[in-house]
Amino acid sequence: MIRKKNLLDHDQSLEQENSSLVKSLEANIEFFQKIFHDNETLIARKFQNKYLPEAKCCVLYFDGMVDTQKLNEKVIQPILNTNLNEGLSIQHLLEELEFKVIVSDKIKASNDLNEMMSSIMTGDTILLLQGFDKCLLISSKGGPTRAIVEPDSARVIRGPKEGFTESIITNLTLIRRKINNQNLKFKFRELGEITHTKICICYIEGLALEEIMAELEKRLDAIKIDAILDSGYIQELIRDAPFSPYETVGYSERPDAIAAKLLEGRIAIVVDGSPFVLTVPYVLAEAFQASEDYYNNFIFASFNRLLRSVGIFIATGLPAIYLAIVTYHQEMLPTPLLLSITSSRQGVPFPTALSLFLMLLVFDVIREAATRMPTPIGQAVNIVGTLVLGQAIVEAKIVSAPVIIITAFSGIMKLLSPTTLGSVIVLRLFFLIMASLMGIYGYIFGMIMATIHLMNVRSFGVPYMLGLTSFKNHNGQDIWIRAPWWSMTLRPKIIGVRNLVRQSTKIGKGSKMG
Amino acid sequence: MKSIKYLILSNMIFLNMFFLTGCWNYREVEKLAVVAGVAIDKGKNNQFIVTTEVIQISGGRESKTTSTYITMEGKSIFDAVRNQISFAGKKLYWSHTKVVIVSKEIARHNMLSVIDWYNRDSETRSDVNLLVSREKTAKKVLEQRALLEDINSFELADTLKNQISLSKAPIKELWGFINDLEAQGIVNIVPAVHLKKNKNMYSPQIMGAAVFDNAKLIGFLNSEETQEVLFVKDEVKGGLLIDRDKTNGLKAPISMEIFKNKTKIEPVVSRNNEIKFNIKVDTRVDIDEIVGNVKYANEKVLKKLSNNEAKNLKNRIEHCIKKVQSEYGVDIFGFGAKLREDNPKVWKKVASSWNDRFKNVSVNVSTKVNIKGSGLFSEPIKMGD
Amino acid sequence: MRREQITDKQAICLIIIFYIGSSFILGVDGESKNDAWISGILGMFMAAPMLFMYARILSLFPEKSMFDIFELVFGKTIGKAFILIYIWYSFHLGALVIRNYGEFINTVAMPETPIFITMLVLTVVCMLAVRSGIEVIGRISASVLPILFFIITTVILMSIPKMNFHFIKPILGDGILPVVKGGFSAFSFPFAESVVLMGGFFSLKTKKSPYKVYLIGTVIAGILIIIITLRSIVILGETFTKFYFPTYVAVSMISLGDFIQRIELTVSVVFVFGVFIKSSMCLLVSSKGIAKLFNLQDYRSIVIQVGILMLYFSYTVYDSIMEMKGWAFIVYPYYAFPFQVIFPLIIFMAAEIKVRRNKKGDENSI
Amino acid sequence: MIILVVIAYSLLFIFEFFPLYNQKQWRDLWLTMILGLCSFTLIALLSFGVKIPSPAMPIKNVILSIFGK
Repeated sequence: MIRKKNLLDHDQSLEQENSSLVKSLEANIEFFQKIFHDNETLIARKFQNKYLPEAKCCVLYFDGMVDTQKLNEKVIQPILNTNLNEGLSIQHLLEELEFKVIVSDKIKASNDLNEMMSSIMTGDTILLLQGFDKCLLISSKGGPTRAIVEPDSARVIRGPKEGFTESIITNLTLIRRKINNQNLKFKFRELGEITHTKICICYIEGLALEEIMAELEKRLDAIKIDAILDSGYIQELIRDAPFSPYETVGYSERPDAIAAKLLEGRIAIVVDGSPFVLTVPYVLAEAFQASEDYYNNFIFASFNRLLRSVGIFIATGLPAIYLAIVTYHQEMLPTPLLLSITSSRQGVPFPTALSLFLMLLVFDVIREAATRMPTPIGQAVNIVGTLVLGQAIVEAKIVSAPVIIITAFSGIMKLLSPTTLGSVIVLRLFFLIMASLMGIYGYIFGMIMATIHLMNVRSFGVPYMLGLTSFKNHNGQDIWIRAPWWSMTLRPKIIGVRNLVRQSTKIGKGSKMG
Repeated sequence: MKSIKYLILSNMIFLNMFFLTGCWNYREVEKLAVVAGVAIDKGKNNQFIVTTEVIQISGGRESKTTSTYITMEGKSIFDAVRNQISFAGKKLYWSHTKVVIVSKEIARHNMLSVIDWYNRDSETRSDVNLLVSREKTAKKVLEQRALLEDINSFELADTLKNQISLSKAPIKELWGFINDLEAQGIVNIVPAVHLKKNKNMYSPQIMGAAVFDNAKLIGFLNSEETQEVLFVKDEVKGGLLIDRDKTNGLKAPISMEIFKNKTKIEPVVSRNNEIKFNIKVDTRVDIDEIVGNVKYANEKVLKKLSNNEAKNLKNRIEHCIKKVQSEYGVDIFGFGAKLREDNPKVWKKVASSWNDRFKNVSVNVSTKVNIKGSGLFSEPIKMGD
Repeated sequence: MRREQITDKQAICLIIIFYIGSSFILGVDGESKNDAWISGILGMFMAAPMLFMYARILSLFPEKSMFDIFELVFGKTIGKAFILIYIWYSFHLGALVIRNYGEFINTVAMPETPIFITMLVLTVVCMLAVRSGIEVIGRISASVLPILFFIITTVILMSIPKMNFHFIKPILGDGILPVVKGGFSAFSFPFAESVVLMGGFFSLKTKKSPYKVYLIGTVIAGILIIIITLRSIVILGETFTKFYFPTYVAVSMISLGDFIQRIELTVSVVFVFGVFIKSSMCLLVSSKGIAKLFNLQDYRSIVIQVGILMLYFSYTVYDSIMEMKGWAFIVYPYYAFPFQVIFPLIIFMAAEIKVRRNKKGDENSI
Repeated sequence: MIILVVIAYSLLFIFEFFPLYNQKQWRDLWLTMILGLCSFTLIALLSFGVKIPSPAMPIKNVILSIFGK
C-alpha cells in the first residue's frame, strides 16, 4: 500500500513541475532520464543528420522492448542519410521527418506527457528533436515474444493448432483472422493502477446482448486493483457467485473456441500478458464442450461429450457411492463382490471413509506435485506415486485394493474436463462427507444441495444450468450431445437471442442431404 | 451468498454430529458375519435351535472363503439368532442369506413360527429359498461339506436355481410361501432336501417336495410325483420325460428332454353348480437318448411315439391328482385359486368347504406332446454285423 | 422485487413429483387389495372436478396465490381465518410427509440412526430449496423428472420376469364397496392434496395455465401411480397391502442374473426426490401463508423457523409407524376432506360471485 | 444433547437474526424471534425428555366419534 501511494505521489509531482517538453534537446533528454532515473534499460541515442548538422536528434526507448532492427533501418538510418538540406525548412523539420523521412507505419507527433509515457513503456520509441517542444512517437514494438504454438491446456488431434500468446495484439489478430466481419468490435481499456495492463473487450455487434455488455462494463469499471498479471485476476473480480466452487467466467487458450463463443453471442475479454481469453456469460454445459467436438463426426463427438459429462458425474460421485454401499448398504452388493471386498479389507486398520479421504488427498498431492515439477521429475513423481505407493499401500494392508481402484478411477475421470477440476474436487469431498454420514441418502441430499446451488447461480444474468434440462432445438442440441451441423440452425436461446438464426435451414440441410 | 452461509451452517451441524455422536449405521464390511444359510430345528422345551452357516474369509493375496457353523438355542427364532452374538462376537448379517432349511419336525408343528421373523425383519430378505429337510434335523443337512463350492448354502441355492432343467423339485421363495399361505384355494409345496452318499461322504440332494396344509407339513412327494404336480401347476421349464415306447416295440427306455411346457387349467361350472377342471398340457420335447432300432424320422412312427407319450403323461398326471386327492386332500395344484380368479362368485359359495370339495372334484386331463427334434442324429446307431 | 415465474412445463413436472412423492412408496390404499389400481383410477376421476375447481379459482385471479385470493374474496377478517386454516393444513401435511420419509428410512435402511437426524437432513435441504424460491424448485423438478422417469421405467422393465399377471384376477372379487372406499382414500391421498399447490402456483404464466398444469400433471401422475400399483400387485399378490412400503418390497424381488439384484435403493431415490419436492412445497406454502398473515415483505426470513417447527412437529406427531399407517389410511381421508373439498367449494362459490359482481360493477361504471 | 441444541441455535442466531437486524426489517425480526423462541422451547423440552402431546390422536378420536368407525 505504501509503495503504491509513493508512486502515485511521484507521478503527480512530475506532472505539476514541468508537464511539457522544452525546446532544448539536452533538457528534454535529461527530463526523461530524471523520470526514469535508476532505470538503465532506458537508452538515449543521440545522432545528427549528415547534411544538416542542426538536425540533432535523440531516440529514447527501453532496451529489449523495441524491434532494434526496425529502429536502425527505418528510423535512424533515414535520418542520418537523407539530405535534409534539400527543400526543407528547419522550422518544420519535425513534420518533414514525420511525413517524408521516417519509414514507419505508425507515427505521431505529441507533446502530451501521459501519451509519451504510455507509449515508451509499451515499446514505442520517442524521437526528440533539437528545437522542438514536441516529440515523435514511433511505433516500434518488438522484442521477444513467444511463437504461436499449440496450447497445452486444450490439445486437439483435429482442428487448428494455434493458441493465444502473451501479446494482446497477436491474440486479437488470431481472433480477427477467424472472423472476417466488420461487426467484430474491439474496445480497449487499461486496468491496474500500477501495471496499466491493456485489456480488450471483444464482441460481435448485433449478436452480443447489450445488457450483458453494460453489466460487464459496469463490473470492469468497479475494478480498482494495482496489478493485473493474468486474466485470472479479472476472472475473479468480475464473476458472479464469488463463493461458489464453479467457474462463472469461461476461459480458453484457443482462438477457434473463442471465435465460436463470440459467434454464439458471448463477449470475450483479452488481457495483455495472458494467453487465456475470458468469455462471459459462461454456463455449466461449456465445461463439457471441447473444440474438437465440432470438427469431428458428430456421432463420435457426441459419444465423447457424453463420456465427459458422465465422467464428471462419476468423478464426483463414485467415492461417495462406493463408501455408501460398502459401509451402509451392503445388501446392494452382489454376494461374490461382497466377499471379495471383505477379503480385501481383512487386516486393514483404517475405516473405509478415512482411507478414501486419505487416498483422494494423496492422489491430488501427486497430481499437484507432478504438475509443478519439471517434466522428467514429474514423470518420476507419477511413477513413484502411482505404481510404488499404490502397490505398496495395498501390500502393506494400509488401504484396501478397491479403495485404490475407486480413487484412481475417480481421479482419472475428473481429468476428462480440466475446467471443472476445482469444483469436482470440492464437490467430491462434500459428497464423501455426506455419504459417510447418511449413506446413499446423504449422497442424494448432497446432490440435491449441489443442484439447488447450481440453480441459484447465474452468470451475467444467464442461468448457469442453461440448456442442461432441455433437449429442444435452441439450447439442448449442443449440451449432452453435439447435434450435426446441418441441424444446428439456431443459436442458443437467451445468449444469442438477438439474432437467433445461425444458418438458413433449407440450404444447410439440402446441401448435406444432397 | 446467503445460500453459502446456510451450506456452511448445515455442514457445521453435520460435522458436529459426525464428531460428537458418530455415525449410527456405519459398519465396515469386515465386521460383518455374513450368514449364507440357516437351518432351524426344534429343541427341548419348545425351544428353537438355529444353526447358521457363517462365511469366513481369510484375506491376503490368495483369499480363501470357508464357512463355519454356529448353533444356538432360544425361545423364539429371533431370540436364538440374537443369542448367537454371545458366541460369535459379531452381529450376524442376514442380507446375503441364500437358503432357509426347516426341519421336518418344525414344519409339522407350525411353519409360521419360523417364517414370521424372517419376513418381518428389515435386514433379512424375503426372496430367500425355502427348503424342508427330510433328515432328522435340518442342521445335519446344512453342516455337510459342499461338493463343488466352498459354501454349502450357496451350493444348495445353485442347485435350486438349476432345478429348471430337472423339474424334480419346486422352487419356493419365502415370500411366495407366505403369498400362497394367505391366498385362498392353494396350499404350498416346498422343495425337500435329504442327504445322499456320494464318494464316502454325504451330500445334500434336493428332490421331491413337502406338502403343506396351511402352515403344517403333512407329507412328502417323491421326485416323479413332484414333476407331475409341476406339470399341472405350469412350472415345468425343463427336465426329462422317460418312458418305454411299447407301441414301437422298444425294450429300453427312451428319454426326451422338455423344452417348453404350457399348462392351462380351466374351471368349468355346470348348471347344477358342479365344478370340473379341464387341464390342457402342451409340451414340446426333443428325443435325446434312444436304444433300439426304430427310425423316428418316419412321420408315422413319430406320431405314434408322441401319442403314446401323451397318453403316458396323461395317465401319470391323472394318477398323481388322484393320489393327492385321496392321500393328502389339500389343493396343492391351485384349482381353487384358479376358480377364484375366473369365477369369484362361485368361489364365494364353495370357499369354506373347498378342502372337502377338492377331494372329489373331477378333473379332465388332456395332453399333447410335440416332438421337435432328435438331437444331432437323425437315425439310430446301428451295430455293424 | 422481480416477479417469480415458472413455466408450465416446470409446473407440470412439479405437480407430478408432488403426487408421486409419498404415494409411490406408501401405496395408494389398503382396503381394496388387488383392485387397488381400480381405486387409483377411481380416485383420479373423483379428483377431476375438484382439480377443475382449484384451477378455476386460480385462473380467476391470475398471479395471485391462494392467500391473496382469500383476502380479496372474503375481506380481512374471514380471509385471515381461511389463511390460518390453510397454513395449518400445509404445515401439517408437510410434517406428515417428512415423517413418512423418516419412518421409511428408519424401517428399511437405517434402523439405528435416530429418526430425528434423517428428518433434520431432509428439512435442511427443503429450507435451502424454499429460500431459493419457487423458480428453483420448479427448475429442479423439471430437471429431475426425466431421471425419475428413467429409473421408474427401467425398474418396471426389469421386474417383468417376476410378474404374475394372474394376481390381478379376480377383478372386483370382493364387490365394488372396498374399491370405492379405496378410491376415496386415493382421492384424498395424493390427488386432492394438490390443493396445497394453490398457494404455490401464484407464478404461472397465463390464465389458462392452471387448467393445463392440474390436468396434464394429474393424468400423467395418475397413470404412473396406477402402473406402479399394478406392478406391486402382479409381483406381490394380495399380500402387498400388508407391507408398509409395498413398492420398495416389490422392487426388492427383482433379480436379473446374479448381478442385478437388490436394486430397491433406486426406488428410494425416486421417493427421496418426491418427498423433497412435496415437503418443500408444503413449507413454501405455509411460510408464504404466515408471511401474508403478518404482512411481511418476504417470506424468506421465516422459512428456517417454520421449517424447524415443522420438523419438531413431525417428530412428535406419531409415536410409531403402526400409528402412521393407521392414520394415513383410516383417519386422513376424513380429516382432509374439509380442506380438500368443503373449504375450496366455499371459496370457489364466493370467488365466482365476487368476480361476477366486479364485472357488473365495471360495466356499470363504464 | 442440550449443548448441541444451544450451539445450533446460537449459530442460527448469528446467521439469521443479524442480517435481519442490519436490514432493519423489524416485523420480520419479531416474527422470527417469536417462532425461534417457540421452536427453541420445543426442542429444549424434547431434549430434556418431556413428551409433547401430538395432535394426531385427538383428531383421530374426533373423526372416529363423528363417523363412528
